[in-house]
Amino acid sequence: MTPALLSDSPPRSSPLSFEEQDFIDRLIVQHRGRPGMLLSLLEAIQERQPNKYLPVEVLDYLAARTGIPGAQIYSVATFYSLFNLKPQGEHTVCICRGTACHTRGSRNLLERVKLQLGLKEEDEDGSAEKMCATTADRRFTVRTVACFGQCALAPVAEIDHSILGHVNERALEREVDAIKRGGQR
Amino acid sequence: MKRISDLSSFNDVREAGLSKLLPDRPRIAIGMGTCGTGNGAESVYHAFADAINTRGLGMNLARTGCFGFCAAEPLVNVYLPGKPLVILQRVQPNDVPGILDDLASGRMPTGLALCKIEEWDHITGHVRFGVGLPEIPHWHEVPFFTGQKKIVLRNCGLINPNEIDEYIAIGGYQALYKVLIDNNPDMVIEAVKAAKLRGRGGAGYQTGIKWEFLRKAQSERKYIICNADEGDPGAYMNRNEIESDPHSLIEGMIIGGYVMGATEGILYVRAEYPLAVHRLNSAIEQARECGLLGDNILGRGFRFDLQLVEGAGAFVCGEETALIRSLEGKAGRPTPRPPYPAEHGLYGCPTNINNVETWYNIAPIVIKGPGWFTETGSAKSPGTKVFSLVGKVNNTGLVEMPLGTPLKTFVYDVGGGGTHGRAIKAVQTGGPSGGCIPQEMFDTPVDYESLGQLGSIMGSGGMVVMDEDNCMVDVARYFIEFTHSESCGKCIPCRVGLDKSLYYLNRITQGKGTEADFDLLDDLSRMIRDTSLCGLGQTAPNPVLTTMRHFRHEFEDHIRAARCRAGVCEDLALSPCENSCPLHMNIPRFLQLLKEDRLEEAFVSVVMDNPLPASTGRVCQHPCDNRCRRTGVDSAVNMREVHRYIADAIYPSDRFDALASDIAARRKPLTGKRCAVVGAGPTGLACAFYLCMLGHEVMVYDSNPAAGGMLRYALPDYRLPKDVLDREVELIRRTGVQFTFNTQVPRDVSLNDLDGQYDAVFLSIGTWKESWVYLPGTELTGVIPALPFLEAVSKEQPVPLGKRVTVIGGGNAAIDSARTALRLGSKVTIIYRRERKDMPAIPEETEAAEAEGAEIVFLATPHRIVGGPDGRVQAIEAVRTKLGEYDSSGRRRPMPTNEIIRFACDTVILAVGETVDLDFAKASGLKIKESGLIEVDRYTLETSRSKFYAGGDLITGASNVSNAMGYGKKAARNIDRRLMNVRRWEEVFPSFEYDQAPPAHASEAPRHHVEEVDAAQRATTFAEATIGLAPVDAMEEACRCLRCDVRNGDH
Amino acid sequence: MNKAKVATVWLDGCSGCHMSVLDIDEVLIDVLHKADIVYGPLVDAQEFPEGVDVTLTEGAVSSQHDYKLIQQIRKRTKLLIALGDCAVTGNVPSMRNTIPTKRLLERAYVEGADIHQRAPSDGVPALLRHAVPVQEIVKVDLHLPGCPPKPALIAFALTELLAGRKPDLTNPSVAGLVKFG
Amino acid sequence: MPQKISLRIDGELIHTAAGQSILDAAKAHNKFIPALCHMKGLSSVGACRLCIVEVAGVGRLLPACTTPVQDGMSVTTQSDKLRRYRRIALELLFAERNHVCAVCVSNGFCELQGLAKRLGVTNVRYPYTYPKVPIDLTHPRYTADQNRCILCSRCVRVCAEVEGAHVWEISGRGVGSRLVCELNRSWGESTNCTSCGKCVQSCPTGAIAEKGFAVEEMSKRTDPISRLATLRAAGSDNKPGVIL
Repeated sequence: MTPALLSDSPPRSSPLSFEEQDFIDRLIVQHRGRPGMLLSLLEAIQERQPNKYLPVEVLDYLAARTGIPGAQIYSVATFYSLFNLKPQGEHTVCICRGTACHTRGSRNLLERVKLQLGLKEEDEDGSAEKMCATTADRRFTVRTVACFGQCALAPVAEIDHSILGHVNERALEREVDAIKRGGQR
Repeated sequence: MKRISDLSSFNDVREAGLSKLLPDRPRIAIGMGTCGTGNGAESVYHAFADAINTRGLGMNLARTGCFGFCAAEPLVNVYLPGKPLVILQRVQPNDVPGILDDLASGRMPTGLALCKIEEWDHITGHVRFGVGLPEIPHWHEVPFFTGQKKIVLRNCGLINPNEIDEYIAIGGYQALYKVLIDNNPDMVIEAVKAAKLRGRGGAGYQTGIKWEFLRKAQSERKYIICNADEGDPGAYMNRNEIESDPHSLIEGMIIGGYVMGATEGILYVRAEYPLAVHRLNSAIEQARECGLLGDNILGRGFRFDLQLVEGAGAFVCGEETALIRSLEGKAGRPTPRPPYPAEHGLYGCPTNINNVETWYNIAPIVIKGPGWFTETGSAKSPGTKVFSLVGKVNNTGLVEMPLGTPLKTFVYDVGGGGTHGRAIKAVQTGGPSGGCIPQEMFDTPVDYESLGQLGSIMGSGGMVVMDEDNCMVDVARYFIEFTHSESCGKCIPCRVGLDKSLYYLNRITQGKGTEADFDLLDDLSRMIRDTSLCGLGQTAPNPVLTTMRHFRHEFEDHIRAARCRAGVCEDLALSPCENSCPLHMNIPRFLQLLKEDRLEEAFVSVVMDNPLPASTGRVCQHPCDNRCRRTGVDSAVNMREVHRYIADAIYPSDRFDALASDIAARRKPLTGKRCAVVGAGPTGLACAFYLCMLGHEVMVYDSNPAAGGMLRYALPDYRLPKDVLDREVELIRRTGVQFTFNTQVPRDVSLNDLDGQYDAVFLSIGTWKESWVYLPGTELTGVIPALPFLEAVSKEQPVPLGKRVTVIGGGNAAIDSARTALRLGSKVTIIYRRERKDMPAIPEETEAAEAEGAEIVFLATPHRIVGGPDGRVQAIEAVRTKLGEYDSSGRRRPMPTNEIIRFACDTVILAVGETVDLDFAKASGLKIKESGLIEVDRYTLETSRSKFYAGGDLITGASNVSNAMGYGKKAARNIDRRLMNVRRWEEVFPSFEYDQAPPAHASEAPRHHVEEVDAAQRATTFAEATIGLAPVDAMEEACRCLRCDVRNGDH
Repeated sequence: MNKAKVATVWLDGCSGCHMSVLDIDEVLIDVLHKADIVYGPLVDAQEFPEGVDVTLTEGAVSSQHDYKLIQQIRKRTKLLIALGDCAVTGNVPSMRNTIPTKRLLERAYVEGADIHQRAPSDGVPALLRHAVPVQEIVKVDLHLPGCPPKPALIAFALTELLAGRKPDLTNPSVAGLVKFG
Repeated sequence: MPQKISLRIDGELIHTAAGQSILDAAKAHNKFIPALCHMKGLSSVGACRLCIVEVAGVGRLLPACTTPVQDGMSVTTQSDKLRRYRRIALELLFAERNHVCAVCVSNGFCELQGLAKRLGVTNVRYPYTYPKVPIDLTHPRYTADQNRCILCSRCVRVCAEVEGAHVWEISGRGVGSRLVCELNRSWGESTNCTSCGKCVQSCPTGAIAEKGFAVEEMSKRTDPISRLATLRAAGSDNKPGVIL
């Protein structure tokens, strides 16, 4: 019952560039028939997108080429918290809400950074219920994660893939200001 | 990398690995797990790399995994041929030159040494490093490692995870080779069954039986899966195992594949572990190159391959059927069992799933056999389990202990007790599916069954320590918030049940919860546990049910008194400092009023919240400092000293009379009710003040000639000058409170008389009786209890004090007695049976006593008082103690050694604690607790006899002045509520208009400390020992406040 | 034998339940033998009296007025019965709950109006954020679901109450009538 | 002929085919066990947890729809605890969405409403959530009003397993779960929908209904679909249904 090979139905006039279609086709051939195929495809496609999200045209094309029903792809894309259906900010500030971080006050960190970036809490519609808000100018996305596995450094925050351990509010504020003023991490 | 097909090629690779592990020259290995890198290990590595090649040193530099002691990271292993391996802790880049200098000259850098390892049992192999370096402790002598037994973590932090030959060097893949040679899968299954290995994912199902089931399943395609989803917040052992020793996992799975007849293995690793994914993929690649994966493994004709799939952020995918659906390209929603995965798993084929840690136990069982394995751990749960010990504990890290080790060993011995000396309240085990175990039950052995009986589970091994600053209702709410957001939404009990449970928990933490909410939540939690489809729903209510069972009083505080003692539930308090203050002073208000230079209004605000601001300003143990959020910036605001300054500024000034009459004018119209207060100590004065302001007629009785209780007759003048106390009593008198002195209840006035004359009676007698020490020689002259001594001094009565005084005890009474004796010209020694950090006295007072010449002897218990022929004290003998087991109060119990020490002295002051003199209460029918204290209703403070209330030390035992006054204030509120049957408490308090904007930038000034008169000079007089804040310092201290009472938008 | 005091009150409902009470026809006579109706739309009483035995409450609690009235009633009646789906589940009145009240009033009284385009304010109590069942505000002793609850069910409940028994709605004679909608 | 086994349901001895679920066996001997997400002919998912029963010797309560009968099994379908838990499950369903029976097209025909009546639910003790959920009227003949949806996934299964179009799926997670048509398209623009109406007949409540019916008029029949599905399953090489 493994999904079919590259389905032969001709892709409808898809708005994707040829280069994007080719990238996806090669991915499908590479992962075809292997366990975890859809997850790996979506992860690779999202990683390649500049704003780290899955445009609906890409999902449409993927459904057509793999024969997986569109409804199932949408169900998967909205079930897992890693996938985003809306463009994410250039910089991501991720606050760990794990138990150790919670007991060491990571909720105050979250409130502080939201205050600093002027964000109101918005849940993305349709996707997994998580706190994920992007600033209007799309420079920052503040999100939470259930646990980084860095509990010894609690409370932990991650800014653009680099982990900050034993963060207090002032240190976090300084890091975010540094990026705001354009200094790259 | 050479392909291994027989024993000789095996040994070639082993030799290559050994030469890397034990080279003929120094080798430095940096602990580079993700947490190591998070602690700066990356920059340490580069510092070493640059220094080595610029100085052209002949040393090997390598990366290694994590040895498990996260609190001491970055860890660096240093190996010198012939010497033991030494592990350095908290290495920073600027330590690198020093280390290299030592190594270059053949010396082992001992400066940062944590521990040494002379030889190491990798279980699949043995490595000898060398002997010597006596000054460095063995690894198992370091408290964090004592009692640990590393089976799963056998290689972590000792070998380079990126080099397969180092793994083979310590005996890696020997177990696989043995299994393939024996070619007897059933024997391996019997071994795993005999070892009674249980699943380390949390459920604890017998691994052997699971394997046998799959082996018997008939299908041409069978899968085995490693579940590395590890979604439990607070658990990271799987991450560390994979990052530090990926090959043990691979070897375990190849053996599993061979034994169960599976052709393909899948490693499902969560996306939040990028380094683990990277190292595992490269390890798989290296294993394939060596012929350990793919076709004809080790030349024995067995075909098996591994594939890694990254999860995508769904905690529920830790459940096996959800994981399988996720691999099939569907949303991770669990499916019913039966059919079990072993008969109908991935793509319908038989599938076996085991947690990461379970696979790590396979090679040791194969090499050493089931008998050896069952020697560790308990009968029903043999072997070890890795726990991630985190939260409010000093030594955080990964701890691998034999199953059945009691909880207190984890928390106190390995963990080193609570951080900042805070009292530990509970441990949460098993993550969101586990439960909270209270501190009194820390003797519970940690294994599947015992934790189950307490309503918790072992789960993945997360162990989060919580202290008095954690609110257990908030912990339950936190876990339900987590499982509610991770629920897959398929079945009703979990999807909607958790949503409603969260609603009730939110209401309770916002102070809106009712008893009905509590019952509905309890009933609903049981329904969710009993009817949910999968493990997530079935265990999600555990945190709620256990906190309700073990911490019910905290729920009741939130519901009946809208009170969160831990100060976490922000809606129940104006601010963290106000919440921690027993008198609930509106601290941000008087700081802001002072900041706006409105001293007189600040004074009124302070006095109305706390009628003895100057006294408490000097002697309170300031719990507010522990909760001030400014500690997140630099250090707490010195709130006590600021309200002392405000009171000291007004009391002697000419504004005092006007302000006193302003306050008296606020008194509510006379209600015609008469109240009696027995005991004019701080508790009684507080209750009298508020009852009077509420319009009742108040008469205070006291056996002493003046008001103040312990403040006057126990606290020496240098701590609290009598004129300051007189001013405060004067203000209270002016509001209308009447006093009857030299009248002892019940001798002069019986309780029945009070019952007849008054509408309500508040008992606040305090603890005046010295608890007696049963010690040979206490009958000698020269042995005096502390309180009578202090009382005599305060009443300027003659005191039979010798030249050499010994004080026994560690509380405030002991320190006050010692400093008083110093001032009377004696030489003083204090004997205390525990350590400095255990002393109940306020730390600043203890330090002041030492500065004034008092000598403190710790860890010594009085054994005998030696008397001379004239029956006078000549000396005292004490027994040295060492700290033994932790008792239920969370402190180590002092155990006597046989070493006796002798102090010559002519006076012994006993200050080991005060109790309540309760003969009269017993006579009058008041119910007494078995601890000898009066029993009262927790919320109304009413005793067993109607109209009679009690508060302060009388019901809590000796505590401190602000705590006692808090009870007086609370009693006044309840008495008024009962007498007038209407809520009017808030009307007594004035309201002030003041700036409600939090400071854009709170002043950068550091905390201002009170100036002390220099020790030599103050030790000779009873004049006040500390000088209050100067006006400009008080103002600046007020500006440091972050105004946590201001909320953006209404809450 | 002093007669029991029965009251009915009409919160945010359509009075269908009150009509259903009247539809119990001849049973009304037996009821009136044993009880006086002391408050409600059928009675000219301004203030809800003290010491009422049974109160039938129709309608959801959706305005400040409802909120204060139902709390007062709870203090002054021994038994409080939620009569009909609106009082029991919020029913039709609660259909506005997904819309913020400001937007609701704008849509109805500004966009939807031709003249006087402003939300009414004088003499009209402010809306609560949600129209909620009575049990969300006060303790309810008995629920009689149905839109409207069948007259036979009301009759059964009243006669049982006036006979001093707590109505057992699983009684076969009425069990079939106890349903939402 | 499937091998016969015997078991007790509420004390009564019953002989039935092995491999059957407890629910099917009970139904065949008209023993009432409440169920909402089960529909004959479709795969069983055990989502609504209403069909939980007590089985002697088993600590946990088991869902009757997915637990196969075993020889000598003793099943209890009615007990105080079961009644209490089933009632809570129904109340949670009512509280989760906006079930206003009085004005619902399925009033009188709804399986949720029917079960509530049969199990004596008189009120919902839990606070209502009042969520804002989509209503899709774009299909020419059918409506999808998620205020009435109980996420039983019968529509998803009938469309995927019987019709084979797999138009419907459940998106999101937890209380954020919503019924979704293909790539979150409106039903009218669906590319795979054959308008066969099986989902309409299979939906136990008024969530998916047919236009043109007023309040209290939308009666539905699931038997034809069940017969079709069982016939087709018997004819096909009984490949395992899509397990959701």
